[in-house]
Amino acid sequence: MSSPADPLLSVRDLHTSFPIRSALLRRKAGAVQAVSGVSFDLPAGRTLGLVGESGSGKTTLARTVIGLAPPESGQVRFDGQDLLTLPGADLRQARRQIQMVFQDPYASLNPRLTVEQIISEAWLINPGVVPRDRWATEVRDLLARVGLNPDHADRYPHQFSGGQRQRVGIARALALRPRLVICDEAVSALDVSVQAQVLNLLADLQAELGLSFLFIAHDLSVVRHISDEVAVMYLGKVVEMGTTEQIFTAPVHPYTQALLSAVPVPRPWASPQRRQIILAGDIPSPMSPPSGCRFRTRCWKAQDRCATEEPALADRLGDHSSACHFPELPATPAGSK
Amino acid sequence: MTAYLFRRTLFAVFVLWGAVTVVFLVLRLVPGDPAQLILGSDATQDEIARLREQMGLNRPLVVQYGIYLGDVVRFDFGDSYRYHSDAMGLVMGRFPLTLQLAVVAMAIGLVLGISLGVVGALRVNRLADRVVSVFALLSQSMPSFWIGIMFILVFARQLHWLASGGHGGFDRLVLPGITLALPLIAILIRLTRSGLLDVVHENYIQTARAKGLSERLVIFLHAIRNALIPIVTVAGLEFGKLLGGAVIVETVFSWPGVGRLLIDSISARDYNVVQAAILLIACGFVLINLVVDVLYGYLDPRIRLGR
Amino acid sequence: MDRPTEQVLPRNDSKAADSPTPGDPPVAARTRVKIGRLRIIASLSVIALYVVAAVIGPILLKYDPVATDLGSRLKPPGTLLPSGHTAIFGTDQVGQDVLAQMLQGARVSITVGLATLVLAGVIGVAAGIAAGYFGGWLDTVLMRLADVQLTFPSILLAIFIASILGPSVVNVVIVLSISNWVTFARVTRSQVLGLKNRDFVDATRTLGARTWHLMTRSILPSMIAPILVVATVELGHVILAEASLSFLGLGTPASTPSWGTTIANGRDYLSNAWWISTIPGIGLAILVIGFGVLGDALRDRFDPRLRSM
Amino acid sequence: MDDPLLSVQDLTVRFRTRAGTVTAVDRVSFDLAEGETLAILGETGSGKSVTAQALMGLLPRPAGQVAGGRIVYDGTDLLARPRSDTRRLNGTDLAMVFQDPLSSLNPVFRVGAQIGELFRRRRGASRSEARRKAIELMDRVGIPAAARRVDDYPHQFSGGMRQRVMIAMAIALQPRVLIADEPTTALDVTVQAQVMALLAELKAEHRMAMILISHDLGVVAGVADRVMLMYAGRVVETGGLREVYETTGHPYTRGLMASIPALDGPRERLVPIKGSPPDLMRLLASCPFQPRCEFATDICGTERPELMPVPARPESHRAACHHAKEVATDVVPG
Repeated sequence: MSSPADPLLSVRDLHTSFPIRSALLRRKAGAVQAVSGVSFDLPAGRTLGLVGESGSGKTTLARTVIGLAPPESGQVRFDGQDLLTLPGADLRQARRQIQMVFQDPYASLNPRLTVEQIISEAWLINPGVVPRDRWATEVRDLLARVGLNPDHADRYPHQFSGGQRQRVGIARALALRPRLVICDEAVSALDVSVQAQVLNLLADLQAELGLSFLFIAHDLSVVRHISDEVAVMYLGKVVEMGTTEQIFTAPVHPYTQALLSAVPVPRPWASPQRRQIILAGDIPSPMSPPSGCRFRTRCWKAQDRCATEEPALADRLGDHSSACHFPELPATPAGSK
Repeated sequence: MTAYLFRRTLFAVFVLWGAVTVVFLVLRLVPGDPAQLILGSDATQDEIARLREQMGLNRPLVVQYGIYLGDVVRFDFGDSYRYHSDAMGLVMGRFPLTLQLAVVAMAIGLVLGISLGVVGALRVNRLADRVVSVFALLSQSMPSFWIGIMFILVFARQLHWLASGGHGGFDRLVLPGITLALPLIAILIRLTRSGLLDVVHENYIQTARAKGLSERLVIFLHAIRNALIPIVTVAGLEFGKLLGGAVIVETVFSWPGVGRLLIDSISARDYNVVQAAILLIACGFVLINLVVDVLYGYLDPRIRLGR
Repeated sequence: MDRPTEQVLPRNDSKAADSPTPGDPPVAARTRVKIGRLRIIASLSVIALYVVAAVIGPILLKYDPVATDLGSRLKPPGTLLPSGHTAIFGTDQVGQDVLAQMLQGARVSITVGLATLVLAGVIGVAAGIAAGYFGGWLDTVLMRLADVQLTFPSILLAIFIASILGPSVVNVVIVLSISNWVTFARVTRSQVLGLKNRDFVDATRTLGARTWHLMTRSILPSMIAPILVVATVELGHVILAEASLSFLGLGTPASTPSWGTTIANGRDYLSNAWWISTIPGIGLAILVIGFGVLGDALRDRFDPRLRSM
Repeated sequence: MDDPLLSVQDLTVRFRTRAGTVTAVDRVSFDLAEGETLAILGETGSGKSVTAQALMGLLPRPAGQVAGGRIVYDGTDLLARPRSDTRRLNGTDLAMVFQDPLSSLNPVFRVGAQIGELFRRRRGASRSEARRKAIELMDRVGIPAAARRVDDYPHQFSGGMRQRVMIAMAIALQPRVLIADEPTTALDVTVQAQVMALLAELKAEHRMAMILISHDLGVVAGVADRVMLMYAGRVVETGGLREVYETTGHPYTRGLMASIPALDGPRERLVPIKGSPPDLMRLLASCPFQPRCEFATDICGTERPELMPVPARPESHRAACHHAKEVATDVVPG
């Protein structure tokens, strides 16, 4: 058993890459180093938000943790056990405690199964968790818990709206009574009004069941809302990590600052000191990331050193860690008080 | 593009090698003795033994295969037992006639297939579309040998408009050409129609309309070019099938091409000619496909420039 | 609403963004569904008729492939034969009833078609699943094999192998299976590839599902419809191919004449007995059309994306 | 006051689907003055994109059809004229930028040709002249090394660059109205900021009127003069940007505002709108928002509310709510 101080999930120097094949010719066109050397800890009952734009590797990271993508090297420790070296039966036992909510509520539910079949599939695959004669009752309980009508258990996914389907996805993720739930852009496909409902549901579930969340999103205000701690990713690496408060009020990495400043806010006049940093250029291809600091091609602070020496993720200003040679607090806080 | 071409050429060579190997294996591995097969059931043991020796059938299979490959590379398929001349030479002599037939059928197929397909797509679910669809269904469902016979029955025997067979002028090409083209027309109609219907829903068609281009330009400039890409591939594959299908049509119309020679050689057990004919057609097929690949790359920059 | 995601491959959902309609070409959709159902019923009826005729026809109307009745040669359709029964479709060059031949032929054609379909289907689907699900060298080997196979026009390969094996019903099935498994393999493979990384399959995977569970519960059920569509269309093709082989004298032996044989026999009597070739041809075409219509209707219903197949 | 450049009156668009007829846009009216930017906001199925398609004559036909209303551009009713006639206004007078720049560009033509096509086909320019102008435009919209990239194909560009190409095409013939339908939804945040800045810049430079369609209340806040919120095919609130955002007159707008997590300030529990958007197939003669509304009373279930003035700025700010006054004076949560 782990002591309360130990993190539930601990990732160390994780590398995951996958070959890119051109769709039409089936030839290998290169490899994407999607996750290159990521480390973080997630304590039990807490939420780690993972933000980043396309190509940042956040989804690949999630898929590696849950076992959908094979890592190249590194450690994924869950409850003290290294998932990458654990033997078969123990691994299944451990994996059962990690579940995932997917982005697309339309694609992530098998259209041929009823909601009851979708949820109870977890118990079919893992015999012994819930005896078969209790399935119907348990399904009803789960549906009620995620805010759906238990009488709709015999309906098919297409009979539900997007938000309701996402609730079904959450119910499925809860069926095995997991301790860690990975939410991969779980609210991104939803309309704002429905997104807020699901965010509240997730918060309630965490409070009731003591779940840990690895919450992946590109929407910074959503991440700020739900996370205790935040890691910012850029091209396969974590560039800044700290508590939500630290990241949103005192970001020190230029990328985090730019990212925060680029988020459109509904009432810009309410924070007149907010200054937008418009980055030049595009995100480089993850197939051939820049040398040294990966952000240097778009950074206004870049110097020669940045091209040759890769900045490690470290605490340079005595507050929280960042991967920049020249970290400094923004002149005006990006997200201000 | 060069790298792409190189890869495709390499693949073509690989495929040809595969075809040669298949022919070799089928000839050597089927139950029964090839020598016996060639000489027929009334051959004496001595004759068979002599032929086995001559064909190298007593040696290990791998050695036989090596010798066979060497012969193929030199275009040496042995002599025809019937004509006592070079088998490949014999086949090559007939090849232009088959090619002529296939090219005519291809031309008819492309013109009719694509234009009828476009008509179907532009008039989707209206009368013209339904007529075209029924025509396509009939063309692909009726056996071509039977259609050929019906053509002869009607146009040659009853109406006396055209000759029933043999080769010669244009009038003798019409019936076999159309017969051979019918299945191709059917496939191209379906492909063009569905391809165009798909493309018309693409976002870039909306963009073209938002630019204020006339509907005619939108369809004939922006839509057809994209819809053509899969058509080119299929047309290439179909050309190969035409070469194969020609076997039947040539038989029906007594057209003295490779197909006719092939069937005659099969009944005469002239296997050297049979394999020469088969490999020549396969070779033509592979070459056509190579051309199609190049054309495909030209039409679709996403392939040409590699993604 | 579509938002940026971390997909490596572009996703084409944007069309569905804000428009309340599916991008389908319109027209009164309900009548189309009705027409679809009508097509299925009509084509199935035609096919059923053939099957019934093939099963009980030869019992009612005896056909002896070696018998000859020179007095009844080349009689036109509707002739009353000396034996007492009417030859509705006429008689052939040896005085045999063409209808009896066709009923016998239907038996042969449908048997050969189904047997080939089962053999080619089992081999092709198995190969397709193996190639698609496991990928790697197995995929490469199987698909290269399929590519090589496709470099032979399939009828040519069939002719070649049939000419070596000699005419027999079993050989025809083998030959046609060899030239048809590729279609099944390719369709199955592309289905598996499309399905195996779908979100709902991944979701099942994260529940701890093993390959067998994923295959039987998540992937196979979604593949049945497209494979059924392909099988229907292929059955028509196989029946045509068998007839073509028999026409060339490379198919079924003379003792079990199929439609192709009868049509070939009639070629020499076109001037004075048109019916020998014509009528079996029409019979064959109607059956193949039946499969074509059924295949189209099933495809429209289950999987419109297969349209260009 | 002058006549507006574009005036939409009671526009109604219906779609025929398998399940029945859907009124995707229901009696929508708005005016757009020269140089003005109007943001049309709404969630999935609100009818905002369909409105844009109707303006451009791009409704997917025959499924989607304008069932009523007028679209008056520069004094003429576009709906009263033949389609081929109004099509000619596209590009020169009305232009559009789409959501997904990759699928909106033709994959088999070079981007230079796709931009230059406007000059060649619409202005009769020569090939070389069109190419020169295409390079100029690409340069203008901030594509680096335009002269070198003019012969590239769309798939060789990044998402942000593709959207710049789309913008270049849209402004090529200096249209008077630019319709941008979720122009940054498919883009990353940092790239979104670039593209929005570009749009604002071009709008000022060319004195274009702009209709900006979005689901994101924040994205439009930086550029819009006026906003119009749509729900279930109807306009629920319209007015100046700050009026609508600060003295909100419709419970739906209010609910949206409360649903967005804030980027600063204390982190509080969100106050979402309950329920889900209505089924457009089963809209009754009531307020479509009534089942989800906390202000709803009996009248909301029986009578469809028309747009009515919101007290603070009655001349410009209107909301389609029987309780608009109450909503506007109630303290906004959060």
